[in-house]
Amino acid sequence: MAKLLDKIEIPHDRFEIRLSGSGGQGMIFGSVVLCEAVGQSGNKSVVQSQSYGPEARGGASKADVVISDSEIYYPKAMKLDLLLAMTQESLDKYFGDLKDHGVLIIDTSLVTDFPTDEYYGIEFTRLARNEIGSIVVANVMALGAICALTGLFTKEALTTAVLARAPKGTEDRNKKAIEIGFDEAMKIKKK
Amino acid sequence: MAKLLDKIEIPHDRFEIRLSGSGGQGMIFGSVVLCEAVGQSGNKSVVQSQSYGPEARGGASKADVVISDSEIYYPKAMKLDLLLAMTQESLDKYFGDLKDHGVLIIDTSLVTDFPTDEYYGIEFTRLARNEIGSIVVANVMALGAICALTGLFTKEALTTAVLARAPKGTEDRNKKAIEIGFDEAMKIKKK
Amino acid sequence: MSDSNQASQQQDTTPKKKNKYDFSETNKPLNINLSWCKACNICIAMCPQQIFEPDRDGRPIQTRPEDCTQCTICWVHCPDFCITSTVK
Amino acid sequence: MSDSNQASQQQDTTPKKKNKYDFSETNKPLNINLSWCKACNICIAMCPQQIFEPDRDGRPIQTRPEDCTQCTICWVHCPDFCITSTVK
Amino acid sequence: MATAEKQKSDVMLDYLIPQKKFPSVWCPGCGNGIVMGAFIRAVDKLEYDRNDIAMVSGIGCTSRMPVYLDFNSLHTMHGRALAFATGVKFAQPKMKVVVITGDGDALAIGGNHFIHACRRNIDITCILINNHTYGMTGGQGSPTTPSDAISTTTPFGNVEKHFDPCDLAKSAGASYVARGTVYHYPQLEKIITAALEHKGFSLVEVISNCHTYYGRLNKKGDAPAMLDMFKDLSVTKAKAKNMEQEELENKFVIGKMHEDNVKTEFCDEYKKIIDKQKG
Amino acid sequence: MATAEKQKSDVMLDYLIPQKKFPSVWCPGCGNGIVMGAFIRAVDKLEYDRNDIAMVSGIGCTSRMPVYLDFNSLHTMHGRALAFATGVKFAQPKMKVVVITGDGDALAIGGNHFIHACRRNIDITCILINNHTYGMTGGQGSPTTPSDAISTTTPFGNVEKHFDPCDLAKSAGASYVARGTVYHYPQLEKIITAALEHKGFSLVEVISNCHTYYGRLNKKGDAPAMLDMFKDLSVTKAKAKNMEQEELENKFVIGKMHEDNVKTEFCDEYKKIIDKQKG
Amino acid sequence: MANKKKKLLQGNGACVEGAIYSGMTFYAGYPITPSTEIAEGCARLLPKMGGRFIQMEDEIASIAAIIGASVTGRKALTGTSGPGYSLMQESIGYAYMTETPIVIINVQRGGPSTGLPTKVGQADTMQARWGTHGDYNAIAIAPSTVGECLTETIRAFNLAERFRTPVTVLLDEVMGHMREIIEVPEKGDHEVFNRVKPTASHEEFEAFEMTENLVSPMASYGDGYRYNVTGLTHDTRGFSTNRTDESIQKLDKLFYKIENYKDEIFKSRVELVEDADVVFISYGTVSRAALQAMQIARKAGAKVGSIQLYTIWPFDYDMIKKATANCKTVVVAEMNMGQICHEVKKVLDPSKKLETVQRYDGEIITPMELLEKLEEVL
Amino acid sequence: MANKKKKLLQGNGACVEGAIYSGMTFYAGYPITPSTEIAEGCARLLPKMGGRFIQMEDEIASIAAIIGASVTGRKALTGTSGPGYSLMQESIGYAYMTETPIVIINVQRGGPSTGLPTKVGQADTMQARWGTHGDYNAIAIAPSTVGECLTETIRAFNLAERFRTPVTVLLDEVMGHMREIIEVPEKGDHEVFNRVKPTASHEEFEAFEMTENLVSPMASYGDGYRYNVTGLTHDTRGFSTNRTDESIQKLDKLFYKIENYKDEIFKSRVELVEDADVVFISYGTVSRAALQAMQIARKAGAKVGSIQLYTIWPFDYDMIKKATANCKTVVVAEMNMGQICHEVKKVLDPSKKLETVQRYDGEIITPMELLEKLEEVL
Ligand SMILES: Cc1ncc(C[n+]2csc(CCOP(=O)(O)OP(=O)(O)O)c2C)c(N)n1
Ligand SMILES: Cc1ncc(C[n+]2csc(CCOP(=O)(O)OP(=O)(O)O)c2C)c(N)n1
Ligand code: SF4
Ligand code: SF4
Ligand code: SF4
Ligand code: SF4
Ligand code: SF4
Ligand code: SF4
Ligand SMILES: [Mg+2]
Ligand SMILES: [Mg+2]
Repeated sequence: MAKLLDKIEIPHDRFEIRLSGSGGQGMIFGSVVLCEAVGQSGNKSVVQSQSYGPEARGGASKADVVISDSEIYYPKAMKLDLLLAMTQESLDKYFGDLKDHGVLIIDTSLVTDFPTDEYYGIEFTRLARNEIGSIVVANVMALGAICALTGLFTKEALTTAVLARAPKGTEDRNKKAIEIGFDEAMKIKKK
Repeated sequence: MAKLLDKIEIPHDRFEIRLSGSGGQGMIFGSVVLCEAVGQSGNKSVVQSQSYGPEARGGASKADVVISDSEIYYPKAMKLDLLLAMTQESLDKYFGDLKDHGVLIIDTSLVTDFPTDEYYGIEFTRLARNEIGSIVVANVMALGAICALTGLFTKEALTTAVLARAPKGTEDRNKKAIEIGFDEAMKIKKK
Repeated sequence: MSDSNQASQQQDTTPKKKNKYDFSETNKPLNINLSWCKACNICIAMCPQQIFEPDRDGRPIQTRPEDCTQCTICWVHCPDFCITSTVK
Repeated sequence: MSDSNQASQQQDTTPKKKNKYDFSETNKPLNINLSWCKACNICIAMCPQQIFEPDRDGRPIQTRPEDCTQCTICWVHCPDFCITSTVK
Repeated sequence: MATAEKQKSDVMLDYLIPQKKFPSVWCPGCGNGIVMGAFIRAVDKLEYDRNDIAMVSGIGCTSRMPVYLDFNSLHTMHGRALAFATGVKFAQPKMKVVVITGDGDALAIGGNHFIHACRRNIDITCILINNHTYGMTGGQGSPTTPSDAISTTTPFGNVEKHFDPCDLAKSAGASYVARGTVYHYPQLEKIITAALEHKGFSLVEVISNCHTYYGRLNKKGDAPAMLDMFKDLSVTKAKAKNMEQEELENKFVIGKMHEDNVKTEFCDEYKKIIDKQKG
Repeated sequence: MATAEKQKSDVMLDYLIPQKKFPSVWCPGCGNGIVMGAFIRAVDKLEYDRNDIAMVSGIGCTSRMPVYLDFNSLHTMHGRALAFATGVKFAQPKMKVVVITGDGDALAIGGNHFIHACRRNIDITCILINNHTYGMTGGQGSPTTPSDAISTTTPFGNVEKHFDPCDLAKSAGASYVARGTVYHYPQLEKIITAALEHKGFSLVEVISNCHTYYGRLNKKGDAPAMLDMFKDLSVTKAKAKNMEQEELENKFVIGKMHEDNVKTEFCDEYKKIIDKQKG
Repeated sequence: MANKKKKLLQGNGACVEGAIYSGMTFYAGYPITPSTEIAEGCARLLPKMGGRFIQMEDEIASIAAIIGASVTGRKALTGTSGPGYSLMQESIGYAYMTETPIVIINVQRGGPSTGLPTKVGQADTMQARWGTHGDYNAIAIAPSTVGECLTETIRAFNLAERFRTPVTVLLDEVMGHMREIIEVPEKGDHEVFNRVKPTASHEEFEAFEMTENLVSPMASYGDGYRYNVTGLTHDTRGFSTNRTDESIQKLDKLFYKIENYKDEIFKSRVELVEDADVVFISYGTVSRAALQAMQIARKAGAKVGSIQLYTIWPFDYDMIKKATANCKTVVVAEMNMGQICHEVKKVLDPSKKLETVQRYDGEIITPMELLEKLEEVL
Repeated sequence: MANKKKKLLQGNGACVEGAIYSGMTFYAGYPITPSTEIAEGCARLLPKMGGRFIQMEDEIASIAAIIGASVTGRKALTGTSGPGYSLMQESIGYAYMTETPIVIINVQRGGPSTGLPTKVGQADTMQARWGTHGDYNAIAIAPSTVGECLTETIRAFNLAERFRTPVTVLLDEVMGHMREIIEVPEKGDHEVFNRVKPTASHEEFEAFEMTENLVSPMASYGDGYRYNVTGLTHDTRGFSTNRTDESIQKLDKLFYKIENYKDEIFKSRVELVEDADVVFISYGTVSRAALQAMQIARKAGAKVGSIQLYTIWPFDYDMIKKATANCKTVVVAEMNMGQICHEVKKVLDPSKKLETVQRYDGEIITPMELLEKLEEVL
């Protein structure tokens, strides 16, 4: 019974997300918030995992989230359904893990080389700096975009989840970031 | 092939000795000296072992010596060829390990109950106190007796071995103890 | 082991001579549990009144009981708790 | 990494104004290995002459080189050994 | 009994475990028994409920002590008594926790737990019997073996320096520190009593005799001779103040070395956190 | 170079291992780098042969230092650096053995080796970078974390007391003890130099910044702010003499704390035994 | 969050919740990656419920402290990783000998030695059985999801208290740091076993009584049962002994109190082995890859089954024998150079092929690697 | 004594002589019964030959010190017993990882925990293989006579230096304290292996070079090869790495440098197995009882053979398989509750009966017990 490998396919009920960027960009935070948003929006299973160690202190950073309606066996991503790349380095490193026609979201303010034409480009960092005055919320803005592009969770759930974890005093900034991210994504999604 | 146990016998080339007494009587020292005396007197294998631990600090004390012309397998006594018992307690405890017609040497100054008539009784402690003025040499005196009764080693070898290990200044006492032990044993041996 | 325990009643004797306690020869100042005694010689050496002498095995005998001042030295220094006072 | 290494020769200039060293604008008092710099801000904060200003990424730029007294403070406190003196 | 002025002589027997075989395994004349007596008489005077006393020890001749006594006794591993005791005390602060330990147990393998128990100022009384050697294993050098002394592992004389356990405890943070000897009995009982009454970490170092090994190897004589030696070599804290460092070289300074009744105690402080977080 | 009066600025580069990737793994502004600079400049001035320098460390951010330097470097296990170093030094006394360690490494898990190395007065220089926390594992409390300070394991404030490492070292037997900070550079290099030149066990405690954890959790600001704080909180030994205990509570007394040039050194003393026994 | 009964937790955090659910009120530990979040969680949560957290000076002190706490009647926990677990070995032996219930969570990283501190491994499996000197019988269990981190920690405490013995929970770095949304159990959802206390009078009380099930009721210090606890071989009263009969009795007690009740301890998840040609055997995180691979392979028409061990020690040889009876090939997958595969070998019918998939580079075994192995053996 | 070349020595003393014969000049240790005479012997003898003895503050410090000494080029030794061996486990892992040759003599007593400090046991056998965390390959050997204490200690040093790895010599209390008259070897009587030193230049030097036999030449501190030693997983230059390929390479090196040269390490004494119905398998002191029982049984007409293991780890499965090929029953005799018998089981043909004689009461197995077992199985 050879050629097993030719016949296999990854179960359709898994949705695999990777948030990737540099150490300071809050990818872990983003993934945790994403899990909580998904958790609120129904009865899905969610697993989050992250690269740990030296990488967590500066350098590249990634966090994986797997979402499913049924029991999640393997907890890490096998073939990504969605990749968020906030830097060129992370895009280069992880693009190969994205499945054909998977959702690719790129921070086009920091990336210049694109391995494909099939992506959603939003200038998260530039928008965060210019519209909100702080690049720290670029990650939350990206979550707004993911919300719009996938419908995995509602904007309300996302807002609740973000506000529950974000420091006091940053509520407005975060809310605004979600809105911008969501709206920018809706624009390009419609196209 | 049942009844193996009925057919077995302990190899004849083993000679098993146990020196037993109380903690302060120098049985370990005696056994070490005995080994060295045997070692000098030819090409025999010798193994010494002793009870260790709390017993070594007061209480009963024993040391076993196995002597053979060939390789000694089992290092402890299986069935004693010779038992030296310096106290009643040690006699009671170990007499059962002595083989039929094995050599039994008893310090008759300290023992009152005898499990058999077949023994060599010498008042080592009394002789040591009265003739030498120190009961400490009773063990060496017993070695003199063992020398005479077994011929496992020469009196000269014994003397050399004792003097090599005994503290300076005790040479004469020890020599005298060997002589007395040897002579007393010769007396009863002849009987 | 029984020789270690409870002995005579306390006697409100008035001091006689240099000693406020009175010990007749049958009423020794101390109970000594010889079955626990290891003949370490401490009590014998430390008693300021030199009450003790060693027996053949080195254990204390009260040879001069009448001089005991109940100073406690022997019993607090006995490492094997052999000595108790007969004075309550 | 090459920007960290050996630069101008030592020049036996006599002190001018308050500073005994003379740094023309092209001849900065310090070599700064920006590829090792982590933008910790220590040199910038500690320089008594306030020679530095941070660039966009927080790394030091020598904006007032002429005032450097070669006091050593910046280079001994740089935790990443980025700063070396051009004065030999 | 706590009111009786006179030293009761038979109080000991009440605290020995009936199931245990007496006399102890200790050598004739071993100072451990004297310290045990002082400890018991102190406990008895203080009228502690023995159900609430946990006596914790490590491994060594000294550490055998709890086994003979009618308390909650925890005979642990070599060097670890204070770590176990910290668990007992912190888990059940109502207990009176007493650690009995040797110089090897407390200061060699157990040195780290020693300084950390001091640092935390946890309410444990530690009685350290310093006989300047490892008695149980047969007379090896210990962290308190004097320089040049002979032991089975320093056959040519000890080249190491020794700790001053009291000094070490004080600088590590202990809030009561005292030293006694097995010769100076009334004082010994007094400082043990004071240590037990002290709130916080208390150390009583007791200079004791292992004539069997340390004494024999260094020609210090038998038990009575060693006790005599302790008498000769001891100097009270008060006297020592006026003596030169050199004069004090081989002396034992005895008495209370340090007391701090202001320092807060570990379990108390933690209790405050619980109260705040729970409430 | 040792003769050049002026501080050379590029001497460091000569001692960094070419094979290693720079900059270091340390956080931006971590004081470890400053101490490393002071150490290297001291070594360079003293003109030691680097083949004869063994640099030994445990585990922690601090303990990564040897890995960057061109010596014989031994990056050991958490807490054990001084025990390894003792082996290295005693086995090969011609080597200059330097231990670089953190407050957790030296004083928590490694506390016992610390006091015993002090006690033996073995000729090792120990540079202890005290950043008041476990940097590498993310900001837990350490034996030098001040009372009431926040760490990830003391989220409601630290209820424990902290060691004074210098005091502890001194009472354990170290013969040279000094304290510096990463702010006070020239002095830092000076005491490291003196420690290296000292025969016997020398300790240099360096107050340093872990702004990433200790600083952040306790709102002490970034690296420059913490260095500034060290300036404000430091008091020289001389000044401290005239200050009350309370005034000194949260201060860092800096300078040489203790020096004893008479005390014999462990390897030297053992050498005498060898000479006697061999001869 | 909306649904009150759910929580997003890391594996390490779930262990803390499980322990607290079990009634754990005492934690002593020393930080070490990747277990530190267990300590940090206890530091935060315990005082809120009157429990106590202490960071000790090292791992040896930590386990000593929890043994001390357990003797006073508390359920006590420590968490660590390889280097700390190695340091604890002497004390673990003391807990065996004194029959003191404690739970140790070992969040495994890459070894040996300092190894790969931030990466994953499963190479302390044999150590959990044989790490300390002397003879004893060990219990070690391994969860594979965050939810199981909670429930298996409860099980660990139940086993520790039921058998009066130390129990090791083997996590790994991935498991410890992974987050999942899990249900927070309410009182009554899970059984909690509390240690049996003595009813005898103080005079009659034997601390190490030979009961029918070989587990002696355990008195707490302060309860009025003054007794002796020692690491020396001891008799039923807790007094040290050198007697051969008593020594044998003690060691038999340690061994058979577990051996005789293995069935209470065993736990495994056996899936689709009846018709399987190939059966995976795995534990911990790897089991998730195995189940995944099985699911994928089944869809592709391959007959694959899976055995997941929740109880590692004592090892369930009979179950393995039974569950592999019909297959042709067994594939043991573990993140080490081969540990549990040797146990499987002891019992596997020689007619069957034993294959292994092993990783020891700090990364977890992927379903794809297992599928490749399937391709090879099918 | 008359014959200069003979000496009455304890097993512990013979180990000291063997170590010194091997060139050991550094001992660090902490006293523990029943190994203390090793330390005491070294304290006495080493300074006479310029060697160094240090009593450290504990066992952890002791093994750390000998690793430090070994790195400077000295052959270094420590001796201990169960509790100390457990404490050393973390550091033993460090020695594996850093490939530092050291020899540890574990004179086994009754365990677990403090157990029976003055009595005999063989229950640290599995620990010698699996005691520290992570993956590695272990060498452990066991003498059975005082003479072998000397020669096997030499072998231990040779293996340690040849394979750059820690080696454990497993004695037991009886062996350590027993005295026999043995020949004191002269120079040249036994081969002494000295570690291979590098010849490369400092620049080219790779401290953990992948050589053909996987053992890298070892530079001594002070030799001019300045290099980095770390317990982190590291590359061939000794720098820590997180890379999967380098991690695998390192662990494979640790494992296969021994695995591939097992034949150099194996040593056993196989007697009269060809025609034997029953074969004893044993090691250490017990082998002497087995040989005695075999001798007695043969005289009585029973066909009995004996396999004595001198090398315990790595375990010689092939030899066991071969040497038991003709027999009907195997009797594994050991002073524990069953450790090596499990290894035998892995390889024994299922058609043969596996029987055991086990003692764990602090006394040694006697020939009579073995003869009784023979009576039962013959
Ligand atoms: C881990 C460990 N190492 C070593 C020993 C052996 N050992 C038992 S007692 C002891 C020393 C005891 O010395 P000390 O604490 O001074 O007590 P003493 O016997 O002198 O009262 C040692 C080394 C042990 N039991 N456990
Ligand atoms: C046996 C062991 N326990 C715990 C750890 C985890 N650990 C690594 S570094 C460290 C603390 C480091 O603190 P410190 O020594 O102060 O160094 P810093 O990182 O602050 O420089 C700990 C607990 C370990 N590696 N090994
Ligand atoms: S009480 Fe005092 S006087 Fe009386 S016997 Fe004892 S020591 Fe002597
Ligand atoms: S002090 Fe006690 S043990 Fe010693 S001789 Fe006196 S009664 Fe006997
Ligand atoms: S040397 Fe002094 S003055 Fe010059 S830049 Fe540096 S800190 Fe400023
Ligand atoms: S001190 Fe060094 S690392 Fe920090 S900003 Fe200045 S140059 Fe950069
Ligand atoms: S060996 Fe020393 S410490 Fe131990 S009981 Fe004897 S005298 Fe006391
Ligand atoms: S965590 Fe703290 S100690 Fe570690 S490198 Fe960062 S600042 Fe330095
Ligand atoms: Mg002692
Ligand atoms: Mg620190």
